[in-house]
Amino acid sequence: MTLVALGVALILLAGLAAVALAPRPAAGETLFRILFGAGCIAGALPALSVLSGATVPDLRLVPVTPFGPWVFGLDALSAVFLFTVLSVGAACAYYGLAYLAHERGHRAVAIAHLLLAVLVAALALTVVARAALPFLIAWEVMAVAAYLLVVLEHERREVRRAGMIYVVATHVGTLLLFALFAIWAGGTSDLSFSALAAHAPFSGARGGTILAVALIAFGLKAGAVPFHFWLPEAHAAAPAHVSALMSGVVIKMGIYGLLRTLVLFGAPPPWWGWLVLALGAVSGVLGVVWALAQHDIKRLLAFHSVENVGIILLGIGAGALGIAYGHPLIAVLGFAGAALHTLNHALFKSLLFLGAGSVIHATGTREIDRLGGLARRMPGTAATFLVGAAAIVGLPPLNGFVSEWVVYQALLRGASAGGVIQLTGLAAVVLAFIGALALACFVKVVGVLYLGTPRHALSTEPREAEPALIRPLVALAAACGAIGLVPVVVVPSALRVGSLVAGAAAGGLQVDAGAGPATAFTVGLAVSLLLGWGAYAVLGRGRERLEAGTWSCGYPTPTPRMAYTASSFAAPLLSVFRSFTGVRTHRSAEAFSTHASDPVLDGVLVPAWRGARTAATWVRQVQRGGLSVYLLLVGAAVVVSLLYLVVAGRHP
Amino acid sequence: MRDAAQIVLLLIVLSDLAILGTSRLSSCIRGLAAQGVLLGLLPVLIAPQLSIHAVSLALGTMIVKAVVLPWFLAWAIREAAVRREIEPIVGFIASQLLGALAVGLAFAIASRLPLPALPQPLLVPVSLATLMIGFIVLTTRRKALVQVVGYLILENGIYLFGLTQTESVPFLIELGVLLDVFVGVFIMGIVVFHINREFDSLDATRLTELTD
Amino acid sequence: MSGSELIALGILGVVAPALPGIAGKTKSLLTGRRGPPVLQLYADLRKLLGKGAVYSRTTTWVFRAAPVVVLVTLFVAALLLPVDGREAPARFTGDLVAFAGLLALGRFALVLAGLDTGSSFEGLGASREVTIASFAEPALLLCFIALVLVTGDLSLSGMLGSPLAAAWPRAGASLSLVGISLFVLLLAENSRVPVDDPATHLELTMIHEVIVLDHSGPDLALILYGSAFKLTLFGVLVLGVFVPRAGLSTPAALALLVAGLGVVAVAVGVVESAMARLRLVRVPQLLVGAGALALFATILQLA
Amino acid sequence: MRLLALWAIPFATALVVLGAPVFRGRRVPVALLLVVAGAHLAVVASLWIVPTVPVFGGWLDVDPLGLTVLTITSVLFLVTAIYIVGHVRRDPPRSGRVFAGGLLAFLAAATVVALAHHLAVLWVGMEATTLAVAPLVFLRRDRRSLEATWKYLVVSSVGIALALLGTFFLASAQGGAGRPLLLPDLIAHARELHPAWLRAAFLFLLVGFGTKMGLAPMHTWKPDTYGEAPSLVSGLMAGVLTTCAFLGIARVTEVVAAAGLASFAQPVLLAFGLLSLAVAATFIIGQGDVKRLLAYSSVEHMGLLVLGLGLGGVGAYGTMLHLVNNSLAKGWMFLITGNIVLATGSATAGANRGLIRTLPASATLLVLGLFAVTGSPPFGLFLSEFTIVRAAIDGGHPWIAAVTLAALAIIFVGMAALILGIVLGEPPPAPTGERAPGAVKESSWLVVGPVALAAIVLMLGVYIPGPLQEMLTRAAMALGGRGP
Repeated sequence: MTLVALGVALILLAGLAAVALAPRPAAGETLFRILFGAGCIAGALPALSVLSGATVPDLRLVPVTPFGPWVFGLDALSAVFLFTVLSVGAACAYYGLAYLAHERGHRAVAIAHLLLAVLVAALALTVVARAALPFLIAWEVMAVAAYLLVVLEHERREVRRAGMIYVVATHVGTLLLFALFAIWAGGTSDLSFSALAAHAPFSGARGGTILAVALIAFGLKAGAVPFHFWLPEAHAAAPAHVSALMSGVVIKMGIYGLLRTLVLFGAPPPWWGWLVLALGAVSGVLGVVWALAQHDIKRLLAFHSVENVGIILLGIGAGALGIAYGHPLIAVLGFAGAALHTLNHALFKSLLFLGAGSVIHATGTREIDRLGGLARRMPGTAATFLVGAAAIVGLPPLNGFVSEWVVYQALLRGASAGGVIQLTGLAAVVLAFIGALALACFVKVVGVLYLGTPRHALSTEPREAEPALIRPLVALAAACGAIGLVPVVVVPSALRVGSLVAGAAAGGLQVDAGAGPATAFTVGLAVSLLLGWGAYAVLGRGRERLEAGTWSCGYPTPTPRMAYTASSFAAPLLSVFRSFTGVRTHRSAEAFSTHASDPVLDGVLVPAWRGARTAATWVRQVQRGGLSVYLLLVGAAVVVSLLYLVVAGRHP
Repeated sequence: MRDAAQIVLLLIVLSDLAILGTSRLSSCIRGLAAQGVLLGLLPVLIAPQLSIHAVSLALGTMIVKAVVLPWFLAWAIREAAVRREIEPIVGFIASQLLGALAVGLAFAIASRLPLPALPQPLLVPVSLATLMIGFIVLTTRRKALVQVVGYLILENGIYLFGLTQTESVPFLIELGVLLDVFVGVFIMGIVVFHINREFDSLDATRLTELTD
Repeated sequence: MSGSELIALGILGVVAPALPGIAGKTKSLLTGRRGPPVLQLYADLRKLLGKGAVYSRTTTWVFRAAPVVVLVTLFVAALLLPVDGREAPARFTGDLVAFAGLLALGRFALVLAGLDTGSSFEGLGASREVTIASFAEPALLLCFIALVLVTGDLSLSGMLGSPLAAAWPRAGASLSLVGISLFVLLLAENSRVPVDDPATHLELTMIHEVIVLDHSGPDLALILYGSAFKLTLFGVLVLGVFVPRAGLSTPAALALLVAGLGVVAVAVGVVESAMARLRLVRVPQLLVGAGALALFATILQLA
Repeated sequence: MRLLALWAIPFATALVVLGAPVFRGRRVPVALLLVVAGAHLAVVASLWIVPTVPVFGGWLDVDPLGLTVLTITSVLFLVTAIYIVGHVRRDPPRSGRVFAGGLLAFLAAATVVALAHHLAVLWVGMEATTLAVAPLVFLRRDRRSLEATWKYLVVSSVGIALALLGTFFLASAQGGAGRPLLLPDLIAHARELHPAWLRAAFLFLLVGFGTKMGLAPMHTWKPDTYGEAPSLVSGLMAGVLTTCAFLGIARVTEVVAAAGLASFAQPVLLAFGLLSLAVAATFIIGQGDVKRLLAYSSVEHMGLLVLGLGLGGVGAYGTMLHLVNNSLAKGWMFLITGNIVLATGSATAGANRGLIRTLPASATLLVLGLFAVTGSPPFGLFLSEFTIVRAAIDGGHPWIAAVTLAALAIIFVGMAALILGIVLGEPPPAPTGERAPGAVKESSWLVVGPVALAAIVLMLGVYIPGPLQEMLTRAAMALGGRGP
């Protein structure tokens, strides 16, 4: 635990160093790099040891505020999230240094680095906090730091709007957390998690309320449909490395919250499991469908975060149902899958966002329909992005496949178990659907961004990103590959997390998800792919190979404008879903385009807010400055209280 | 002495109604002064026996409520050189009816109140009536100056109620209360004066710039 | 892995190119034409392997890698199937997910290769391919779930191996439904009529063919062989459901395998001669229908 | 002795300043202000360490409630005095002696209120605070400030008059029980008080002092006054005046609680609290002027105070904690707003944009303040608001908790929309001849005070010093509640 504390301290120190040495950026950023890296390592080591089965003692601070001691602890659940935070956080921080470097002139870049350090530190503290107050504090600091990073480019109107939506959403979430802890703790004065856990199990509506509030509050943070409305806005508005961190890690705090709630709460009722499962299915499908409709690369990636949160929720839902219906195996597998997919998604989603950042950096546009053929210009970025895409689609032998495979196991075991829980089989089908759609979407992204020819002439000739921007990508891609290659190493840790969350229900049950043979499979696949490629190269040697233009079926040579655009690519799929996703298509003589509007934000929230404003302005007639009105209001107060006096006098 | 006190109290109610009815600033202020005198008499009249406390209180009240404040307000009118008519939001007849209603209400309420043994049974109803009439004047008159008068009448009503507690409220504090009232009205007067300078009228209903 | 499995895989590899031929021949005969010889594909492959290749200037390594990836994924997928009807060379819990994942990986590579050429025709084909796949994959999983429910086993070897044979008596209805929907998926995944017409010559109507327009020489050979092999794999799936061979002796099982594959190919040919190609917008409905069959099979097994 | 000095020194100084001819004109005796403020704080600090004896036959005394209010007053006044040093350099007031005299008189009056244990004395002090502030509101002498002053004077005079009536009711409730209107005796003999009169007294004191506090629906003067008064005066009003007014309500609540009539008081307090929250939420939406915005936010926080009082239990502790936090936060925000007004001439959304570029320090403090005032962790208000919400749920009023949280959410939206709107973005292009954006110099005098307040508020969110904790707990118990 002390190591973690040291790590957090070092990270904060790094941020301060960057600001302190702002006049001499080079020195400051070097120091930042060193301290930040050291901090992440210091924090990640205990996390890894805990994941491999070790235990570390809690850290208790003497109560300095009301409501019990401040406790910090590191169990398997915290550990997996802490590791996620620090590994991805480091990658994003390093990328950010290079990414913001060219803005040094006209922006307080050092402040941005400080904020990022604060954000990472707050994230780390959020997952190790073991009492309501430190948790809430870390939670809010995280949210506010993230907000300030989102509005880094606040000259742009849409950035301010996105920031506003985000900050409101997250503040509402915080208020709901107030309610959550208040309901949970009742009148007791000790709000440390261990004390909260002691309240469970709950009788009557209280437990249900707690779980419902938790689902909304943490769902808001996680961006599950219908609480996703803030997410694409904010993630698109932020600078690349911030988007990566938010999409990869920050929203995962909602997942952490849900899992932690389950740990403390014990067995949830079935309806909650089904609700989470349903939310997961809806988020997964709608997330990817909306993503298909996007042309802004960052918005597209953001919607894929909604999709992946959906997959994670499928795992959590299966786990909750496993507990509720007394199938410990399903519970452990579900939670394990959720935890593992959280880590994996953090890795490949940040990889994709950073890659997108490099592309935007190089081309100056986020419109994928304008781009193309970047694989020749930016081979490194393209290759790493391709790995990320394959991973997020869940293709073997990459990490996305491993976690989805565990989730599938939970769902399929549910299907093959007896009773109502068999309906989880349908969730497995939904998961397959999500996977296939995600494949379609990322084929579109990779194909349109990196392959083929540019759709439009770009103002500047795109050049490969500098090494400092590529190194983080390579590291993340390597991580994706490693986890995908050796499930036998990571799955047991995930299962440890799973049985922790399943808690008493698991009852020390030893789960074997078959990671060993699976490893044989993944490694075998990787090896045979390499062998195949090698054989192909060897046999291909010495053959004559000609270069020519693309065969265009007899039509004159294809112009860039003729190349298939993302909109056209996604059109057939969208035509199936248009009915219920708010996707509109515009056909004009020479161009075809689709436009997606968010049903929740544009359909519900914004109109509601407008209505509230009109109502308020109407009520404001009172404050028109008439002194008599003011006085009459005072008089009215007197009269009413006198009436109350009479009434209360009657019935003392 | 009791009936004397009763007469005084009734006179106070009359002065209230008179102020409600008058249409001229000057007579309105005269009514106020008269009320001040009557208020000054009361402590002596209701006191069980003539005490320094009662007398000095009477003197203080007279000085402040019957002399200084009316004089000050009159001065303000002269300085402001405004039209001497009161422009009511609610007409005179109507406001007098309101006043009558208030008196009735006051007696009704007072009759229900669990009153301790009082030197003067009329004290409470009259004070309530005065209070309400003061409030009426405050809310139904346009001229800032008349609003000050209304505030003073309201204050008088409370003062009347205070007389039920003379033995429990030390003289020092009575004095403090009087001083506060005095300073309050003084500041109000200054503000009224400036209002008139700024807006060339005492019409407080013009003060509606500050809105949402 | 035992000998029989290896032999079975070998047989699979050898007979694969014959299946499209058989299907085509059946179609021709039923429509009163002579049609190309059954073994035509072998000849084509030999010819193509002997040639050099032409590459578009816009293509990258993605384009070259695609054929290899396609073929390798299919081979590995074959390792997961109990081709001889008993036991797959490789099995693990939930390997059915891996099977689907491998098909997806192959598709990913192929479609990207198509987009790599930058031709709008191949983009069009790619778009159609992924659209159809988005509906085929859930249907496939539904079939697998039905089999899981029937056999209570989470690995392909179990689902298509000995437990299945035991299950026929009590779950015949479900199994036949699953078999039918698997056959529909076979048609869809291998772009046969009514989803796609392998014999068409109008690029605008193609799906699979148009994606590989720019592949030539050995690359094209690999791709053609790959698609034939994929057809064979699905044939094995269908066979596995309809003709459980767990109890039989190795030679009998293998004989049945070959014969069965032939039958499947003929069936494909019959369908192609009997039906016309569906409009593209109808294809998802066809696949949803297949899924519905499997779902029905699943429901029969619930509780 | 110290109790005498506490209010006598500022009072005497005020008289001197008002009387002395040297202070005619615009010169402000800042040194004098600083010295008095410092001395006042020093004496107050000594009260924390060394207890004292009541004076004037128990009229003035120190108890946890009073000491809390007194400390808030003293700290806020000192910070304001420091701020004034920088402020008068940029924008000297019309009349230096009215300015300084008014401030000092206000300090004296507030001190009397905080110390008063005789309810009539309390009333006198309260009225004095009202009057002492009036000239300060009126300082600019233009139409708008005139209107503001007039409304403020009339409405709060009426309110305070009602409070006087309530005080007399209390006296008649007391009859002969104990020394008249002396708090200790009232509490000691609470059970002998006439319940009907006590109820009436409570209601009239609540409405009367509630008017000064700015509880809805008696809040109407607040936005107009805070909007027009100089920011630092608004800060003192929102920070100190309201606190004093609340003390008045707290005093009578003590008596009522001691008399076992809490069940009578609770619904009224809850009603006023919820109404204030609702009104604040309604009027904050789409508000375009930071000062009016803060005024409504003040209404909200007053609502929270009486809400906690009404909920009782741990809510009373929450109220005491919130009393401290709210005053400091309000002072902080109003002083920062003052900086903005100094720089751009107004604090409206129309006149301001991109302050983060032109006034980095103030803008940063403003944004932090936004989160502090809306009760975000780790600022102190988070702790107190969280406590009040807990009290609501613990007391079996889940709906009150729900309404409160909803109001807080709406209020956050309104405040964030305005404050973030003026802080972010590109500064408007400077009209020719004026200083270009970014040229505005932020004097450290103008920033150090708010920073100090911010630091305290932040500290109170993560660390409550032992003595303060004990003091607040005892105060909460006096109000019929309990510690956390």
